Amino acid sequence: MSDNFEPKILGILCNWCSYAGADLAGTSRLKYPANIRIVKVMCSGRVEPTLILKAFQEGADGVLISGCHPGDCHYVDGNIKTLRRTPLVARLLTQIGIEPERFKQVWVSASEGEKFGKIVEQMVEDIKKVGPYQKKMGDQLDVVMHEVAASAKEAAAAEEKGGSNCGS
Amino acid sequence: MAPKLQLAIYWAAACGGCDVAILDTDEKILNIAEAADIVLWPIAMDFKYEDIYKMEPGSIDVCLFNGAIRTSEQEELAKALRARSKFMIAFGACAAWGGIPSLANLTNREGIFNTVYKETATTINEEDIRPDTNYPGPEGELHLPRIYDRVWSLDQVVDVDYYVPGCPPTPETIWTAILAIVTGNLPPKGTVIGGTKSLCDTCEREKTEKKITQFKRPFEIIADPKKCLLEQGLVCCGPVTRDGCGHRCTNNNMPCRGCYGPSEKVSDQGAKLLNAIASIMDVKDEKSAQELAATWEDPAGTVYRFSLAKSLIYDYKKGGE
Amino acid sequence: MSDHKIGVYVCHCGSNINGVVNCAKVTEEIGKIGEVVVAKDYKYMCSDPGQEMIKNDIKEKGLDRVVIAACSPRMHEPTFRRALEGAGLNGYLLEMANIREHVSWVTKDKEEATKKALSLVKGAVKRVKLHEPIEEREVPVTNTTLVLGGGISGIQAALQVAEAGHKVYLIEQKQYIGGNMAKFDKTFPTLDCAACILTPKMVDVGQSPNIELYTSSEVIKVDGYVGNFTVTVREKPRYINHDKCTGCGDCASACIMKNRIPHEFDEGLSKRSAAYIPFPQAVPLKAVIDDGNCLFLTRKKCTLACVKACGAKAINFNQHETIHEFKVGSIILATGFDLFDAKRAPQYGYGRYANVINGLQFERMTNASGPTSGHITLADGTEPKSVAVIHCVGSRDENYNKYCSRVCCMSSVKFAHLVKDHCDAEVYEFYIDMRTFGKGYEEFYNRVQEEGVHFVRGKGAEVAQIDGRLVVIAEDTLLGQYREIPVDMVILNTALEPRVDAEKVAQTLGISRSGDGFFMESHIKLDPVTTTTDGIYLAGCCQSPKDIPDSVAQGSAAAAQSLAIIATGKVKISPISASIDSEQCAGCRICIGLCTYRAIKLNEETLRAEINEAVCKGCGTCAAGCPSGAIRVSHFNDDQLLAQIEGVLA
Amino acid sequence: MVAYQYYPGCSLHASARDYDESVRGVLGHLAIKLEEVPDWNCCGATITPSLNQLQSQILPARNLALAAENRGDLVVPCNACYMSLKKVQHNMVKYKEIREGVIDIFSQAGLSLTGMPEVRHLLEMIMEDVGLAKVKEMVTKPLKDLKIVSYSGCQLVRPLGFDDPEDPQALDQLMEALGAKVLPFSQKSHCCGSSLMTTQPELAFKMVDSILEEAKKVGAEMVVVTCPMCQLNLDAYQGQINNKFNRTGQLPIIYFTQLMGLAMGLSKSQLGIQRGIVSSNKALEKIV
Amino acid sequence: MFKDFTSEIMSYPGGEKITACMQCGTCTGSCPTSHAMQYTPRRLISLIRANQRDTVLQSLDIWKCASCYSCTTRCPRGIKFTDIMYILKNLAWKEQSKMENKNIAGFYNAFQGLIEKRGRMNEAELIMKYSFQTNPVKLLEFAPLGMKMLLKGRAAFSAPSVRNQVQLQKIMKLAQERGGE
Repeated sequence: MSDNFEPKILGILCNWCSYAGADLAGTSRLKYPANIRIVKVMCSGRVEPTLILKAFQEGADGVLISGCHPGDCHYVDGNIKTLRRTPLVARLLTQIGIEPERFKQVWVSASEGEKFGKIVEQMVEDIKKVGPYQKKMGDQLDVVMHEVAASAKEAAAAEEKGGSNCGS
Repeated sequence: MAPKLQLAIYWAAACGGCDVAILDTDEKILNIAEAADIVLWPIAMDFKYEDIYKMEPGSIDVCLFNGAIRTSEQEELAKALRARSKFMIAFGACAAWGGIPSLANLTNREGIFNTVYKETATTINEEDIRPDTNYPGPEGELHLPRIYDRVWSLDQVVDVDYYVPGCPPTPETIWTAILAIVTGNLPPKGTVIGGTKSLCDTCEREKTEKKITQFKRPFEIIADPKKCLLEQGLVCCGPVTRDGCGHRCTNNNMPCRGCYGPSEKVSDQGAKLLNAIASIMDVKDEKSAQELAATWEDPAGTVYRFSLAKSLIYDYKKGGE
Repeated sequence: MSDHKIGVYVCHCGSNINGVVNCAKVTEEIGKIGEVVVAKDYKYMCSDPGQEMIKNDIKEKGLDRVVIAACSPRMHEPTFRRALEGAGLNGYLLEMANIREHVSWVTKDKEEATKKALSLVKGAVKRVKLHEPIEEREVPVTNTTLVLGGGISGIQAALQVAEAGHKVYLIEQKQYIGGNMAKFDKTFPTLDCAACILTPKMVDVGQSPNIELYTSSEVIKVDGYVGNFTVTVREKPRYINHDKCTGCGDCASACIMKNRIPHEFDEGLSKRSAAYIPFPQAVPLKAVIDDGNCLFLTRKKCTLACVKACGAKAINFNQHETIHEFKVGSIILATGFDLFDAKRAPQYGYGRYANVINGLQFERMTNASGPTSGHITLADGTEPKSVAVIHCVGSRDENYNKYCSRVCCMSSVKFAHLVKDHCDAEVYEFYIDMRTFGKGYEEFYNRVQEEGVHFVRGKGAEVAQIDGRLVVIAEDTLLGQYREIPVDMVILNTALEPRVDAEKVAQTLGISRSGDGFFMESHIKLDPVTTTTDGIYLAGCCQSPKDIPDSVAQGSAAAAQSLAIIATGKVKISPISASIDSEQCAGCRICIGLCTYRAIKLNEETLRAEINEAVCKGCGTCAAGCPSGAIRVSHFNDDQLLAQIEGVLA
Repeated sequence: MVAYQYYPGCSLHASARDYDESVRGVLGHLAIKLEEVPDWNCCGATITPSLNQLQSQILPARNLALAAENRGDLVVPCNACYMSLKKVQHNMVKYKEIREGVIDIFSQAGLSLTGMPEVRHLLEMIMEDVGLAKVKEMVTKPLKDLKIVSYSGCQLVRPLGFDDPEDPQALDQLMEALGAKVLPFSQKSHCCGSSLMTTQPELAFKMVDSILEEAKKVGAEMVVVTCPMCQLNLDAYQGQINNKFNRTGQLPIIYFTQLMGLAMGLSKSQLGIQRGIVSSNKALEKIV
Repeated sequence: MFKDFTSEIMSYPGGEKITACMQCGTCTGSCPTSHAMQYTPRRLISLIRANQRDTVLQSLDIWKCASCYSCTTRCPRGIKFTDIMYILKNLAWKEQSKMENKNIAGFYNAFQGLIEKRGRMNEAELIMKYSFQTNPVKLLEFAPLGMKMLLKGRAAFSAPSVRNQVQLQKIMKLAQERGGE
């Protein structure tokens, strides 16, 4: 793993608890790695796998979802839906080839600034062990083959030679 | 008489089911034959590559392209036919979303070769011989298509005009497509021939309260034909799948498997379905959520059975950003 | 889609942001993005000139979208929304990038911080393009208020709202109001007698036409939102008919359980009967029957001496709990504190040695209507010759509560004075720091010093019993010597802790608690009385330990907040809510079970789900669960979030 | 037959032979097999930590390395050994410097720390695994109205002990289960002076004196201990202490396992009761 | 090599929280031998923080710690003062050439000598070695107790030792060198 690899992590935080917790880490001037980019949602129940897969499609190396502790949800039980979804979402991601270290769902309350900083630190460390996320675009050879056969001109040239070689 | 429709039908990483489906239009096949000249149909008529390369650009009116893109040959043919067809139609789930072949994206070329040429018990392959793109045969240098690292859907390789969903598409869907082309009143580009809503809209099964206490596989229970299958613990892809198939499966007491692809507003069929089903699991704490989730045998395989290639993390243009 | 005209403003926030994030560079980079027509950085965006700059740009340059990279939206989003509206632009066409709390304050490396800030602003720009104007939703405000907790701050809040002419429901868990203050004898620094200053207020509560007092009651459910709460309250039976009972106390003297049940009000120093009057100045001054100890209620066999003794025939054993539902505009939490149980620190001998008591027990002892009618006595009835007061028992301590309970220093000095006053004993006070923070407090401390109290600067480490005498072991840190000081009585000034049911109350009301377990305010410095849930306010020790003046001040402040929304008659509520596109909804009913507010119903004719946008709170859980993608949440729909994700990862 | 790994510690082979005898007697009676850790070494108690921190971690760590993997928990009868073994496990998790130091040194001496057993004091094992119900069941001769105070000592409960550091309850409950009358005692977990008794006796005498005086004052006939160091300090110097502080009367200091043995019908000699310096015969007349 | 005595103490496991001390004196109040100390535990911390290294390391008080962990348990700031006392003794033992109190030095040398060689301890042998190292008359003081222990069978004269002395001596030497840097 190249040692200066700095993972890009998307954090989706619920407004009432985790976003406020991250704010508290700020007001307490706690330092934690700058790898995480935070997006706010009103409740962790608003998060769905489409947002997570989009993050990986855009090249994120990890996604962190954080909501209120069960029982503290501002919308009574929005986070209970998150709690139901997480095991299945985690399994889906693993099945489609995303290492477990790249996805974490945690509970951070508005008073747990320090805990939030530690979670980010730990996640950056774990992802560094696993390395950068490889976009699922097939290996380079596939791309080369594509250029070779791509241009219509190319196909036409094959025609003059009276027969194509269908493949390099 | 108006010049006959020049119709090409090609099959890439496919099972031939779509071609057979075209015959399923029974007597309507005659109308098709009457309305169109089939200029290319590898399953039915022999052809050589030169025959395709001789065709003038645009000489094919409609190309019904079924099957996903797995090898370089399939990519080349897709590009060649695209260059020569006015309308390119992704015919069937494989061409449209990668279909069942794209489940191979759960692994890669090396994984597949290891399984096929090394690990299976009956394989003896000391020199670890693997397929390669050229082979110095007695007749001279032989070229074989390269097997790509992943499976692509048709629209990830070439520009596609219409999509005919289904595995295979039903005769009605095929006939609707052909009619639209023949009569010339074509829907806007990119339309998926079928309904816009999910199957639940037209499903007569009785719906009460969506709550899952246990995941079941189709062979584990005899479902009550009157009641919603999802409410009986069967993973039915109906809520996220576009209608238009005439409920072939649910009318035969089997849960929908999603072959008509995502409904209009859904960008990632698997992700949406998984989240919907997980949300109605009847659990309140983390431990029981884990336990219940574990009873669902193969989430990815079920929710992405026909559309893994179009899952967001695979949805790229081949070779492009 | 026609191009947008986006204005991006990067705030320095003095040096808070610009000290770490290179605001100029971020501004320059973001200016290069298409559709960004204005990109400026400025020292204080939230200041008037800052806001003026935005307004002018909107007017002159025709901006239709604004991104402000500054502090947390939880801090100044309302401010900047008002600025946009001031310039005629809908307040929701704004997106804030949090580059202070989430970037500059938490990142050391400047280069990394600038890179992170830039990506957050890019995300904000991509998101703001997809923002749609949203009209603030205004709802009428019910002009009633619910005050939970009848201690001094609850009483103050209730009286103030009532005197302004509005109805108050005062809900008190115990059988009487007055809270912990009712137990005190004197108060510092003026040595006013607690009863003299509290009783009139309690009587006012009892007699106020606008206050409905419910004792022995607790809130079990809260629905609705600011201006339109529905609060369900369970009132436990008192088995006494309030209208008939005259508060004469005959039932108490007749009861066969007389002097057998430890009296909570006297902190266990006296015994009472099952039917009893809490204390002489109690409001309501009515008897109550303790269903935990009354023989008739527990084992159905008793001579019912109380019924015979009650002239007013007020006792009614088949009273049962009643459930009330109140429609209120706002809720004021004033639930007070519990004392730290000194048994959790066995080294102080509380509960093992007779004459080791806590602060409230001493208060009861010095109270004229208390168990010892004001005499400070040892267990054997004699007067102590020497008394020790130990500060910080359970406070400022990693093993128990890290925080300082603020009031114990002054109450300890008061105890010392009272001991000197009542029985002229030697008094030793063991303290770490003497915190005399209030008006007149230092002067009071000075006066008590001159009364000859020994102030030992060193925390009491242990209370032992040597040769039958209590000994306080501590280090006199100013002497640097280990000392063992024999005394007759030890008063432990224990920490003020959150109520034992604080977690349940917080969850019932949907508010969060800070690390120390007290209810969490919106902002610890600028907004200590409101919570992040609009319409729910805090007052007194339930927010953190404080003395009576501060509790009263917060009671008034909370009352002012309630009166403010009552006065305006309407209040803006979060306009964010979900809506269903019936064209796309297939009636699969998955969303219906997901809404805890039951805002989604199935339309029987169309067999489509429909959302009642007035009830919907905008959490978005249904949108994430809808398999057809038919549900859209305003301001948090898929396109906006996906765009922001794309932007922050670019 | 339940088996535990057993770390006796140096004193149980010499000055605390009676403790060793009573431990083997009682546990044998309870059908519990003890497998002594092969080639165990001294834990360094409070002496080695005063001289070299790393050495003070090496000594107990070697015993943990020698203890077999998954052969059951490691039971320790002496408070000081129990604390040093638990402390090294705790330190190796908490402090990287110690973890690496010990592992590096052990690698050069063929010792490996994978699969360390859980360290438990003998009293902890009896209370949690055997349980009070089983103990009551095995009592044939209850110690009727034998008035005792229970002295857990300091390192059993601090800093990582299994009971309340200020007011431990386990020993009280066990003695009540045996039928003894447990008197209130505030110095249950005060210190007996340990090695100060040898180097600076005047300090240790004062500590032992305040413990014995409170025991006498509350009317105890015996002091029950769980550690050989405490037993020796309380038992062996009562004469000198009485002279120094002109006190009268002496109190027998007895191991909790000895009283358990008596209550379960074992003989005094089996339990080494006569080895106590201050004789306990008079106090035990009522029982045996 | 350390900025000051405080950061030196903080560099050792157990010393990390010393700067949190608010000088409340609970440690002294909880310490069973602080009555006999010129520099009470609290005062030692303030001396450390005042950088008076020699005063601390040469004081006899650090050797009066019975290691009962009462100060560690009760410290409101969570400072592990017992571990700090051990650190101070380690430094004093390593650096102080002469130690006024013969008793203490003699006892620790005797104990350490036996442990480093044979890995196990026999009290009787320890007392004898300790007496020879300090002053033989001590043997007479211990004699009565020794006799009683002998009569009660609580004194063994075997020289107990671990079997694998080589291994033990090696690891103790390695620890000595490693600890010594």
